[in-house]
Parts: sequence; structure tokens; C-alpha cells
Amino acid sequence: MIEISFTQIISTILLMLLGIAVGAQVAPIMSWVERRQCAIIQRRLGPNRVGFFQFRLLGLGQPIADAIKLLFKEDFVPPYVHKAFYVLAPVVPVATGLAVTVAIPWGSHVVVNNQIINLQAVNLNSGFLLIFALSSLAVYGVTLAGWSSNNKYSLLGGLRASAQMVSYEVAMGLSIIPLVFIWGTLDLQTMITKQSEILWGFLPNWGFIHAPISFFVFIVTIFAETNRLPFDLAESEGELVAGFLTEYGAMRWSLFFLGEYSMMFVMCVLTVSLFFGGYELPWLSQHYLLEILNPQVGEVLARWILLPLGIIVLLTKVILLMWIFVQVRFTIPRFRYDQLMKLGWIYLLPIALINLIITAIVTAIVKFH
Amino acid sequence: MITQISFLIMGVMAVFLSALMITRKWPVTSAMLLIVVMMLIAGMYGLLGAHFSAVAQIIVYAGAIMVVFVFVIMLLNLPPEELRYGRITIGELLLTALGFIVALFLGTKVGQGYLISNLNSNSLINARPPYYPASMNENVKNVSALMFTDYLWAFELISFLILVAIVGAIVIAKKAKVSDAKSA
Amino acid sequence: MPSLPELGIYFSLLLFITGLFGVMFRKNLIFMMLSVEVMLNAANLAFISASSMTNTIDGQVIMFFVMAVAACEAGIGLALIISLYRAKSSVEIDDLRILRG
Amino acid sequence: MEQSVYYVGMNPYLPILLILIFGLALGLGVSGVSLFLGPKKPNSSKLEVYECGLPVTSSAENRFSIKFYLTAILFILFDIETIFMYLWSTAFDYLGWFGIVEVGIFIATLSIGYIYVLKRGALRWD
Repeated sequence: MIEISFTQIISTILLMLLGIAVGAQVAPIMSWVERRQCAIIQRRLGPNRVGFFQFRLLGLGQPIADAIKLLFKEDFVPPYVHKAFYVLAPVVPVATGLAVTVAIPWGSHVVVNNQIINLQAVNLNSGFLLIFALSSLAVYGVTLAGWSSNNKYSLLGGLRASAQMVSYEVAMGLSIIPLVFIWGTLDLQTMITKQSEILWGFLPNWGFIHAPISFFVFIVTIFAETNRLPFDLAESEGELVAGFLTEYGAMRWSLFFLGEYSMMFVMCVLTVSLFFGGYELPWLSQHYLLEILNPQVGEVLARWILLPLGIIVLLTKVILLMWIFVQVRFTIPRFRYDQLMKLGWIYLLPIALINLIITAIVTAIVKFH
Repeated sequence: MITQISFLIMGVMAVFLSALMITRKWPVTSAMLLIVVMMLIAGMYGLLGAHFSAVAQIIVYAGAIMVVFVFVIMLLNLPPEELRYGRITIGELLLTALGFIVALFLGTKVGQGYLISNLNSNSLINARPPYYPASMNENVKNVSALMFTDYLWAFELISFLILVAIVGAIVIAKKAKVSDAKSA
Repeated sequence: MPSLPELGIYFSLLLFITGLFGVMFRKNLIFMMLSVEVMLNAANLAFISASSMTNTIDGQVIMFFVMAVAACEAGIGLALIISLYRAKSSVEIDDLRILRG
Repeated sequence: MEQSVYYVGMNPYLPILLILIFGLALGLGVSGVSLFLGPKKPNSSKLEVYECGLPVTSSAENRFSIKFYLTAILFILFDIETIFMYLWSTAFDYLGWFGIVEVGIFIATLSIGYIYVLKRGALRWD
């Protein structure tokens, strides 16, 4: 007998809002982190003046000040652009960037008035492929921005950026397939619970240990997919005068970065969930903790205690990975365009294919004998 | 009940947008409308229980094929086409009428009866009815289990088809470059 | 209220007709290619509705093959349009009169 | 007692639709707010095409290279391959060695196409 339960509906809406809130907050915080990080590398201070009243707060007020400044800057639509698409172009990255956050696995599940509430806003049968689908739609924001600005630089920048994002998507798709047949499912949550076991006595059973090559290929493609340095040739000052963003002004310009950072955050969550055991502590799996907490507190409350713990573990791992993103940004120089396309098509694609075949044979031997 | 209403809305929107797409002047506008139509159709697949086809539709159609259309439209910078609905010849009229009648026959109850009666449902694992939550029915596993056993030859032929398409696209594109050199 | 798959078949019928009209009444090759894509999507929708109606998954399997064929067709078709545009610098069908009898 | 009542939340596709609409509203709303708040002082130099100061020579799109188009078409064809691989990888245990041999032939055929792409230098961007 099928019954529409309102607790499920409310919990899905709450999880969705949590995803949007975290996704939208990544852009301002990351802009502050990047400027501080860049400053520390170059032995200077970076933003530490802006704060509230007389508290300096390490300059954490800087992103808020930037946001307000961007709102008040003159935002005009140049006459020679295609108006409809010029205004619509920033909507695409924002919509896809925020929509991707529904697929983040925050935890396994929680019991609310004896119904199992799954801690993932959208638990589709096709699992994390939803993230690939929405990230493949993000190409149109770049192409539209480039074309609608009706300017040589931005058209070429837009085409180059979308050609780059398109060609790295193939390697991204192929590099994850070994993980799917190692764990046997497309669903992130079952993958994470499998990664919480112990491998050969002392190692955590992480995807990174099972398929290291696909980890490295996947990390490189994430850099290219979100136009991060060393792959951000399309927006680079030296090459094409800020590429497809040449004609964009204040708030519209920052909307592109809101979408890009939110997509980068979700890609980092995906890497952590696939390769480093998502919301599970390496040796203290949630299953083991439940057994300890259960006698004292009872199963329902125990799961409520594990929920914040899982989110904190997931966010610390993601913050570490994003720190590496920012560190790479300020250490590795930018690729030339033909090197970039050669890396995507001629180096990453064969590595991903060969890695897939070898892992298939090895897993078949392990699983079937 | 909600799924029926949302399916109805998605369907009506898809038909309306594709009708709008045909009557546009600018090619880029109609390409963007087609992307929205494809995403709506992906939503309809999801409601019908075909979850992996919904995602595959977005990745392949909306995310790959339309990129080539948008690239070609932007590269060629096609002028907007004035809508000269030229004179419709008798042949066209008859063809439309015929097409309309055949489509209507298929759509009506008789057509569906014809459709179902000779469909041999010997598939290995039956899909659950769509109103079960997605994670319950193993849609992706059923589809691939059936595809790689019953439809094995079709799958192998698809790889030859793609090989032919790769070779063909490169040969045609290279020829386009050569003719460019001559005319330049 | 007709069942979901039945609605799916009616919508694929309407989409097919819209695509058919698109191919018939447009002179620009790109628009015709777009309408052919709509017709292929309509065929896919009919396959999925039929598979959902008869509770089997053969329809969904066929849908992947139709998608592969549509992808190859779109690629090669656009390659031809580009080389045509290079030769005649226009993509109108009326200009393709070289082989007329 | 086996749970006979099966609780169903809202349709899994609804959150995605809601957030896409929210993104549209956010995108248009924010640029609308800044249009409303920002000063309006257009002057001739601002309204010209941005050519870092050089006089505007010709309209934006007249010359193009076939490379962009070729990358996109090869992307579709390898994307189809990725989709079929995902399908196979989910039923890996069920298909076993038979599936591996089958997909091996699939990959071999497509790598012939890939080698042809390398030989013809279709993806060389210099």
C-alpha cells in the first residue's frame, strides 16, 4: 500500500535547501581563501582589514564587502550584444551549479517517526551520473556568453573554453567506470558504506587504494571541467582579454563565478565520496560507532548524533581537497591551448581506457575466482 | 496523482516549445529551445521509470549533440532566415495528410492494441511499475543485463556504426579544409 | 485520467508531427536537422512509453541504440552542412540544384 | 511485521526542477537588482566593443577553424561509448567473463577509430 508521507517531503526540501545554502556560500568564502592563500605564498598579508566595527576578523568581511560593491556597480547591457542571450548566459552556470548540490551524500539515513529518511536529497537509480549530466549542461553558459557578446575575443574565448570542457568530459566519464564495477553500484551511499570497511587488516577500504590511476585522471579532468588554473586559458588576461567574460559587468560577471565555485565544490564532494570514503571516518566506521552508541542511547538518537559527525567529516575532507585546488592554482603555470587539448585527447583518454581494461580483468579474477 | 499532472505539464511544454522552435528566425534561439525540449523529455523518461535513459538523454542529446549544433551555428554565423513559407505543393500536402493519418492510427486505441499484442515480453527481469521510488527498482541493472545478453549483436554493430561515423566525419571535415584552400 | 505510458504515446505522436512539419516547411538545412532530432526524440519517447506500458525493458534498450544512431547521423549531417557552406556559402536547399535532371 | 505500508516522498525529479527554476530566478533577479541599484552613466567610450583601445576593425565572426567542430563531433562519438560502458559496468557481476569479452570487442573497434583519429591528426591543434 503506497502512502504519501509528509516527513519524507519536508526532509527532501530541507536537504535541498542545505545543498543550495552550502553551494551558494562556497563562492564568497573561496574568493577570500584564494586571496589569503595567494598572499601567504607571496609572503604578504592579503585581505585582513575589512571587519565589522573594530574587529578585524582576519578580513572575513572582505567577501561581503565585495558582494555589496558588485551590486552597486553600474551594470549596463552594451547595445551591440544579443540582449536575450547576454542576460540569459549567466543563468546557466548558476542553475546547473546549484542543481548539482542535490546529489551530495550527507549521511546514510536517519529514522524519523519510524520512517527511513535518506540523507541525500535526490536518490536516483542512476546515482552520481546526475552530476555528470548537469555538468555537461554547464558548457552552454560559456558558449552563449562568448557568442552573445558579439566581440572577436569573447567568441574565440567562449569556443575555446567549451571545446576544452567538452574534450575533458570524455576522460572524466571513462575514468570513473572502474570504480563502478569494483563497488558494483552507481549509488554513492552504498559505495561509501562499502568504503568504511578495513582492507588487508590496516588500510581503510578506500576507492583511492583500489583505483589510484582513475583518481589522478579524475582530478585532472575536474580542474579542466571547472576552468580552474592551470586550465583557465579561456578567461586568462594574457591570452584573450578575459575571454568570454570580456563584455560582462558587475553582478553578471560574479554570477559566473558563483556557478563555477558551486560546481567545483560538488565535484570535490564527488571525488571525496568516490575515492576517500565520503562521510565515513577511515577506521571508525559509522556502523561500528552505532554498535557502541546503541546500547546507551538507542538507535534513533544514535543516528541523530552521527548525522553532524558525518557532515563535519565530509566537509573537512572537501576543504582539504579545495585547499589543494587553490595551492595548485598558484604554483603551476598555465597551459598553452594546444598542449591543453593534447593532454585531454591524446594522453588522458588512452590512460583512462587502458586503466579500465586492466581493472576489469583484475576485478573479474578477484571476484569470480 | 502528482506524477500524472507533472507528466502532462512536461508533455504540453515539450510540444509547445518544439512548435515554437520550428517557427523561429534565429537558429541559435531554436537550438536553445531544443535543448529545453530535450531536458523536458528526459524528465518524462524519469517519470516513466526509465531513470538511466533520462540521465543518458541529458548527457548524450542535451550535452553532446546540441553542442555540435550550437558550434556549427556559431561558427557559420548563419543569418536569420526570413520565414518564406513558400507555396506548398500538392505532393507536400498529400504527404502531410498521409503522415498525419498513419500517426493517428498508431496513436489510437487500435494502434496500441496492435502494439501490445505482438510484443513478445520474454525479457529476463521485469521493471517495477514506475511509481515505486527510484532506488527501489534496479532499473539500470535490468537494462544492461538484458542489453548484453539478448541484444548482443545490435551492441556490437553499434561499435562499427560509431567507427564509420568517426572515419566519415574526419574525411568530410578534411575535404572541407582542402576545398577551402582552393577557393581561398 | 489516461495512464502515464498512454499519455507518453500521445505526446510522442504530437512531437513527431511537429518535427515532420519542421522538416517540411523550413528551407534552412540546420532547421531541418533540428526537426529531425525532434522526430528521433519522439520515436525514443514512444519506445519508453511502450516499455513502461507493457512493463518490460526492451523499449529502454532499443532507446540506447536509437540514440547512438541519432548521434552519428547528427555528426555526419553537420559535417556535410559545413562542407556545403564552404562550397556554396549558403545552407538553403534551393541552392542545391547541381544534380537536377 | 514486514512494513506493508510503503512511504513515498515526492517524485525524485522535483528537487532538480525546483532548483533549476530557483537558479533562473536568482540569475535574473540579481542582475535586475543591480540594474535597479547601479548608477546609469553611459558614455560613448563605454558603449563601444571592447578591443583594448584599438579601433574596431571588422565584425566579430567571419573566419573560423574546423578544429572546434571536429572536437565536438568526436566528443559525441566517445560519449556514446562512455554511456554503453556505464551500462556494462553496473551489471558487471551478472555478465561476468562473457560481458568482458563482449565489451573488449567494443573497445577494440572504437580504439581502431581512435588510432585513425591520431593518424589523421584530426586533434592536433597547432
